[in-house]
Amino acid sequence: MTAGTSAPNTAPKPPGADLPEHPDHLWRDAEPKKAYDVVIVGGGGHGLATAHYLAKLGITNVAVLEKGWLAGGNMARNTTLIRSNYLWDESAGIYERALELWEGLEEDLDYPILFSQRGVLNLAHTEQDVRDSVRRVEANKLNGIDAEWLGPDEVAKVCPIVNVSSDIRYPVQGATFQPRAGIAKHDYVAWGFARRASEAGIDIIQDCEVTGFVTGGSGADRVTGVRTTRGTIAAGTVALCAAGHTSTLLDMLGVRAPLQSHPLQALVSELLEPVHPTIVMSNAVHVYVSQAHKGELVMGAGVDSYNGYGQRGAFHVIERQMAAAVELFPVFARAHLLRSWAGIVDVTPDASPIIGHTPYENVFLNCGWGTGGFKATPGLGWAFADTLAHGRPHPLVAPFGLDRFVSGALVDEHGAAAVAH
Amino acid sequence: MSRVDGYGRIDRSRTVTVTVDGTAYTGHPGDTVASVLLAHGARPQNSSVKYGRPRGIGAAWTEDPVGLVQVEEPFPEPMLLAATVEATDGLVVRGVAGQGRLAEVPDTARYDRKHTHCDVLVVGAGPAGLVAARAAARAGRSVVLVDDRSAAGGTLTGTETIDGRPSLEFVADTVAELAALGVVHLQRTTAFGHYDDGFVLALERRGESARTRQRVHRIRAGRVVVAAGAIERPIAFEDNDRPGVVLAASARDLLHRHGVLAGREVVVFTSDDAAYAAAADLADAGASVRVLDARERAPQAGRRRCEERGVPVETGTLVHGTRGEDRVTAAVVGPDRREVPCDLLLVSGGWNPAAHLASHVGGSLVYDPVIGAFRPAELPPGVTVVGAANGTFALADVLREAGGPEAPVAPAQEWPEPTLVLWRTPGDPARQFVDIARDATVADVERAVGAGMSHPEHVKRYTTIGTAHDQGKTSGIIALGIIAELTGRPIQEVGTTTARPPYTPVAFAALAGRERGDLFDPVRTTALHAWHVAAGAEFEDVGQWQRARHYPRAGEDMTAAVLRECAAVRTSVGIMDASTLGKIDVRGPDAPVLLDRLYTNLMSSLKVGRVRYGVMCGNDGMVFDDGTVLRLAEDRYLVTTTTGNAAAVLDRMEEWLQTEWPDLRVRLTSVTEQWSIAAVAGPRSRDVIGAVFPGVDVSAEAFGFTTWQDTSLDGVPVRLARISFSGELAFEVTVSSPYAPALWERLVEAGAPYGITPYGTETMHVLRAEKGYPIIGQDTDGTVSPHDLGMAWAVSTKKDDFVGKRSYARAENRNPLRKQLVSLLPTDGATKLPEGSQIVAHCDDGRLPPAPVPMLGHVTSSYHSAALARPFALALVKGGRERLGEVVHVPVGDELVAARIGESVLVDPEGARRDG
Amino acid sequence: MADEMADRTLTPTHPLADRRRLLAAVADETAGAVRLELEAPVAAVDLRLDPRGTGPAAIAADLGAELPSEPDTWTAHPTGTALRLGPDEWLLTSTAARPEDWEFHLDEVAVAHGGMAVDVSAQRTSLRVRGAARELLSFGCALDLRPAAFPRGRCAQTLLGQSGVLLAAGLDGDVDDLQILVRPSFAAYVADLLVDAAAELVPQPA
Amino acid sequence: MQLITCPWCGPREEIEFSYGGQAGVAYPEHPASLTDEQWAHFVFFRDNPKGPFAERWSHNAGCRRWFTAVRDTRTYRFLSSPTSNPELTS
Repeated sequence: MTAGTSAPNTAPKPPGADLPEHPDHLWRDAEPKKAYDVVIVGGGGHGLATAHYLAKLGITNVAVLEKGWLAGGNMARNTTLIRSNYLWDESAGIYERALELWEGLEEDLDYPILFSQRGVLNLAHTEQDVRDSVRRVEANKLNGIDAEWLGPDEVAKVCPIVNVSSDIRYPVQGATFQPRAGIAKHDYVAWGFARRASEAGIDIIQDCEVTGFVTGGSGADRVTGVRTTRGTIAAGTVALCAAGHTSTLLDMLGVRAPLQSHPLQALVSELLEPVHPTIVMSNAVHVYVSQAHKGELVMGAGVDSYNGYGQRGAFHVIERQMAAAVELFPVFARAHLLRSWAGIVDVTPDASPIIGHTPYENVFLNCGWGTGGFKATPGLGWAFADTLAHGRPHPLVAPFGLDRFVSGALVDEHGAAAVAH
Repeated sequence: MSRVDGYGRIDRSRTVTVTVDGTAYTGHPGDTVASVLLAHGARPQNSSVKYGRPRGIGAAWTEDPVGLVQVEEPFPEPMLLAATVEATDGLVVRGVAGQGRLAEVPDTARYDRKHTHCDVLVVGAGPAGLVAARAAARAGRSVVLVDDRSAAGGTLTGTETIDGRPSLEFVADTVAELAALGVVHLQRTTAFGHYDDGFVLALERRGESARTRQRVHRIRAGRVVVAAGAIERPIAFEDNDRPGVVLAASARDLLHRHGVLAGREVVVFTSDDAAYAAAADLADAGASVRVLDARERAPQAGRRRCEERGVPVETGTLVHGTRGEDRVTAAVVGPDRREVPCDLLLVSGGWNPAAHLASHVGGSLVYDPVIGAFRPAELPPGVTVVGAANGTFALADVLREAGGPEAPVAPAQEWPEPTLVLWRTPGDPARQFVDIARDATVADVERAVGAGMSHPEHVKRYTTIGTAHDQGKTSGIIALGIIAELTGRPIQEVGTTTARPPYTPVAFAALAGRERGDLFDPVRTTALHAWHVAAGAEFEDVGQWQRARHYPRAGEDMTAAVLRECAAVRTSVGIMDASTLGKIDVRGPDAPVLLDRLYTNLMSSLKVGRVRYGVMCGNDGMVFDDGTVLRLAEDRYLVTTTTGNAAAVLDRMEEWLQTEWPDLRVRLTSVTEQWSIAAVAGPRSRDVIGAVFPGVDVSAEAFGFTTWQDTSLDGVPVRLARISFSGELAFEVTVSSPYAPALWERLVEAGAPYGITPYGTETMHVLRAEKGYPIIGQDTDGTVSPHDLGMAWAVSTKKDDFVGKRSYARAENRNPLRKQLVSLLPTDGATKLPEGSQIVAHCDDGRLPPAPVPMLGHVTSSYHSAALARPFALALVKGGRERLGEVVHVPVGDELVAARIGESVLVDPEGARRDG
Repeated sequence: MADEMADRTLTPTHPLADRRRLLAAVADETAGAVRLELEAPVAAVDLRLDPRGTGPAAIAADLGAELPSEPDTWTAHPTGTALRLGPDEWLLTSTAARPEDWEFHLDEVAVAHGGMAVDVSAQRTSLRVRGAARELLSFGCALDLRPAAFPRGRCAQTLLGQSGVLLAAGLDGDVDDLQILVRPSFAAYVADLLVDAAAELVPQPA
Repeated sequence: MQLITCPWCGPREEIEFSYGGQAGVAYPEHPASLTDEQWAHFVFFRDNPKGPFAERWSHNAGCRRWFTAVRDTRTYRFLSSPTSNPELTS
């Protein structure tokens, strides 16, 4: 760019502080048409990924409706961790499929999404942490997912700044390590999907909030259209990808789902020279931190206890996160909290998503990802597109149906899933 | 040297030496690193993040988008603004190229938190804040006043008059009055976050030599008055990032606070009146100054002041760019692009109210085209914004707005000229910097908009404008203005980006406060802890508790110690501290009803004097906790819980009682720490108890299994209960906690003849596992029902209902392939299966099939057994009880270890040993 | 209580015995600004009564002093104090009775009125902070402890750092002081927290 | 961090309270007579409104009493003065 070339005394750039250029065109801001084969409610990562993979299936008469600015919800607010080292087969299935897709996504989208596989450490601090960790590692291996159990010394080798000394409150007893885990630049991912979908002719419609649904006939079990702030849009199939706002949509349909929306806070530091080579998560000492491409430390704090749609949380949650960070990473003491924010996560009773049928035969649900939504983005988009195309849950998402709460066949990631995010 | 005599609030009698990029500079107390550098005509050697262009000092306070330094001494701290770092002797800093550096060693400085409550918190000690605080204090309110600069006064320089006196005299008098009125007045204290109900976080910088380096004040105020002033707005033109381009008011601030003249040959480019004061003051201080006013008409007063000082004023004149290498040497002016030599180019495009603290709590902003900035609109209850932060800029108006009935007066500004809202001047957009900190130009904004982005959040993310250390304090509004221009929409429609805490960066350690090291999380210990320590115990964390895990003797590792302790319990007698078990006194006529509803088994039928093991489930039917229940009287039970769940069980019981069954006449009291428990276990435990309590008939006949008796020792009440978690003859001895150490000593003394052996949790775990007793949380994970644990016997069929019962009728609970607790014996008789190992079907070829490999379950507990003289494990296995005798495989490292599934009870299945 | 103790050779141990010296040192370090003292254990019961019933009057008659009727307040009775913990809950202490007798006696009275008393003598241990007590606690307690907001006679269950505590204001009356009742297992943490915070009250060398 | 008004102890910091979710979800009279679906709705399904929400809170670090209050989930502001269990207040 000209300022660079024409700039006087151009000095060497600091490592990583610079980011790749974006394409000159991203997406078309479309006006809503009268009707679409598929209307996707929610222009976040999941909605856009679903649109992209629908296009790959040749389904392009599709609208993605976003009530605000594209990917401005949790997609813009998450901490971009990507991993697949989940305990249960059902979870491992969808997250591992997602990770495979992440590994080829830069090419698929022809977009520099800065996917960086730097590995994730899930620290264990108690005897029970160790048991749970070994259990998860062994399950991952048998599911073909890269995973290893590391002792404290090996943890220090992978991430030298972790305090593995035995004199801290909850000494590090070891960690699980998934080398293929990583991070990506969330906005770029969303824009990459949006650009592809837009290129394929899919309409991306911003500032278009859904205000209701049109159901066909009397007490019919079909939805024929979507009422929005920009008019009513006829829909062949409706896909709900509204994350924290899903309950609001379901209330319009008179459908209940076991969802609770909570604030989830995150924060970043200023730009720092590379100091943290991987991603570290700890349950007992609640820490979750990576160092992003520009050099900022990115941290996820805990979920605030109460329901909230305010996109802000309580400060004591941040303070506790800082205390934990300094406890585990003494060198962070004088890093600075630069900005904090919050998203709205939709949490389910078993900490697993809800995907699949609703009582309306042509309305499909995708929600309840809690803190796990970003990492699943391509996998969910791929499987959900297939679900919409065939009118039945793809095998990878089938275990996550709403009916599991009736049968009791939960996929309970509480006990064994490492710390959220 | 650009120090000017007679100016500045610095102590010229003393000097300090700061080293910047290897060069030592002298300054004075009261200086900042920025003022010291400018006093020497120097700048930090830093270059821009993307293009590596030189960067100087752009402003005198936190709004500076450039001027970053890395502190190296006394302790490394990344990314601070030279303008905000006070010059202290021995300070060593260097310029930064985009990224800061963290120390490699831990920070030993102290940080803390302090809670303060007040009626009124005033943020900002400028004219608005001072008079607002004074008014509140005079009205008898308790007031806290915080200000982020080193001294009160805000933008007041002393050239103004208030109540007919020089403004700084007014400031001094007011500060003194506030002190007299008992106002808590904190300088060097930045209110950085505002949360609900008047909760404001403020960081006090107490200095490197202070005992506590920084303190976070957690202030709870009845009313929050935001008087944080305004931030001067630059104007984008070509090469406006060049060192020597400075905000006009900042140059004035440097002169009056630090006695520094930032340049000798000064061009002031403005579209607003305020810059005329800077022009006049700098001229008075000896600079040759020229004013270029973008507006067609200059303000009369300002023009007069300039004429008096021989400062030429050109109106309708725009700066298009700059010339120079490492610093500006000329301004490029007008369409004919003539060059006006200068070593300092001051810019003023008007002012942006600093109402961030109001936005933190959801206060809305409205764009005001007259000032070309957003000002507060709807405010949450309890929040007031006054003065420049509210878009009120003229001193006289500010005082009136903030001061109430007793507001002081200042002369009104004569004939002001409206601000000309000007985001940029004509020129090459690729050289016009919007966010100098991020090297983002007007061209970048154009590209973003061209790429289809219309929302400011998109443009921000596309260009990274506003994401740097200054969070776009000066660049945000310009970006919005240019987006509006490019998209042809009014700014209000384009929208703004939300201000979020913190207002300025805050060190992690400051937020951690006192929660570091030993105080990070409480360590809970029992009354017997000192004894365990003296006995050389190794401890394990169980929740916040530290429990003795085992007592290794010289040369013993844990395995050896645990085998010895297990053998002692099985062959003679051992003693364990079980005090951490949760204990709840359940009292009242309806106590039996409550317990029948909460436990899966029947508690109402339990006879006084007896003990029963009980299981508690959630509504989902999954095991939540377990423990023993003693019936103390018809209307009284003592319930014990697992150590980790003590609080959760009481909470859940209270929740049921208070919110579902308030009609029940029952009350719950936690007595976890009231009573300490020593478990004496082993065939010789009867001898030990008999010796210590000669008055008690401890024979199996008189003192049967699962019964309890009250007795006393030297007049101290003691409760004995025959409960066994090891399968051996065992007694639990309960005493009021202060007496536990003495009682424990008696028991150990009495056990000496039998070699009584203290044992820890690890040994306890082995002993119970040999008996197939599960540990909740280890052998269960929230997905396990009592039936899965083989505890159908503990699930009453007599009761109509109890918490969780209904869930057992669900499809999944009838699934024959549910995981069930069984034992697992490695067929080699030697391998101790790692806890957590997964279990797969028997592989004839002894090799794993390719992934994904179906899993049958996992190992929940695994130990070496002294009694069995072999390793064994407990496991949850799909359809486990249908597979007894089957051989399965467990991957251990690269090996597949064969193991046989068996009944979960491995030692004394007929229970013959419990009576000794 | 002394005679009662006489026949006991089983000697009690104070939960903060090993912090005694540490706490005592604070007075000197802060040049007398604040003093931290361990208090001798007393008999204490958790009393539950229907506040609208006849129980409170009966207990009051027995104690010879009214129970506190206001939330979060305490009153004195001849041998100890009564702290109101909740709508139907009081903590009654006595320096005269043995814990087991204190429970037995009050329970007898309470049961007759549909209430109950449970011995919690060892469930809490007590620290007394004298002098700049309110400022010292402000380093770890979010409660408004200014005299106007938390005058003598007030008590409150709240958090001090990360530990639950029961605070009571001015039990002695003469000097300004706060009593901190805390679970024994958290007592060492609270003691360490206060000692650490007390460093903030150490006069700074000029 | 906001202040929550405990009906007994008055306004206290948010951290002193634990959240109990939707208020007024009664334990079924006869769970055995419910269908699996009805039971699932009682166990797992709760309202999740964007706006006023009647919730249960417990003043855990204080008097340990449960109470209900209406709060706006968008602003987090409490709309009603909390009401405690009549059985338990004087």
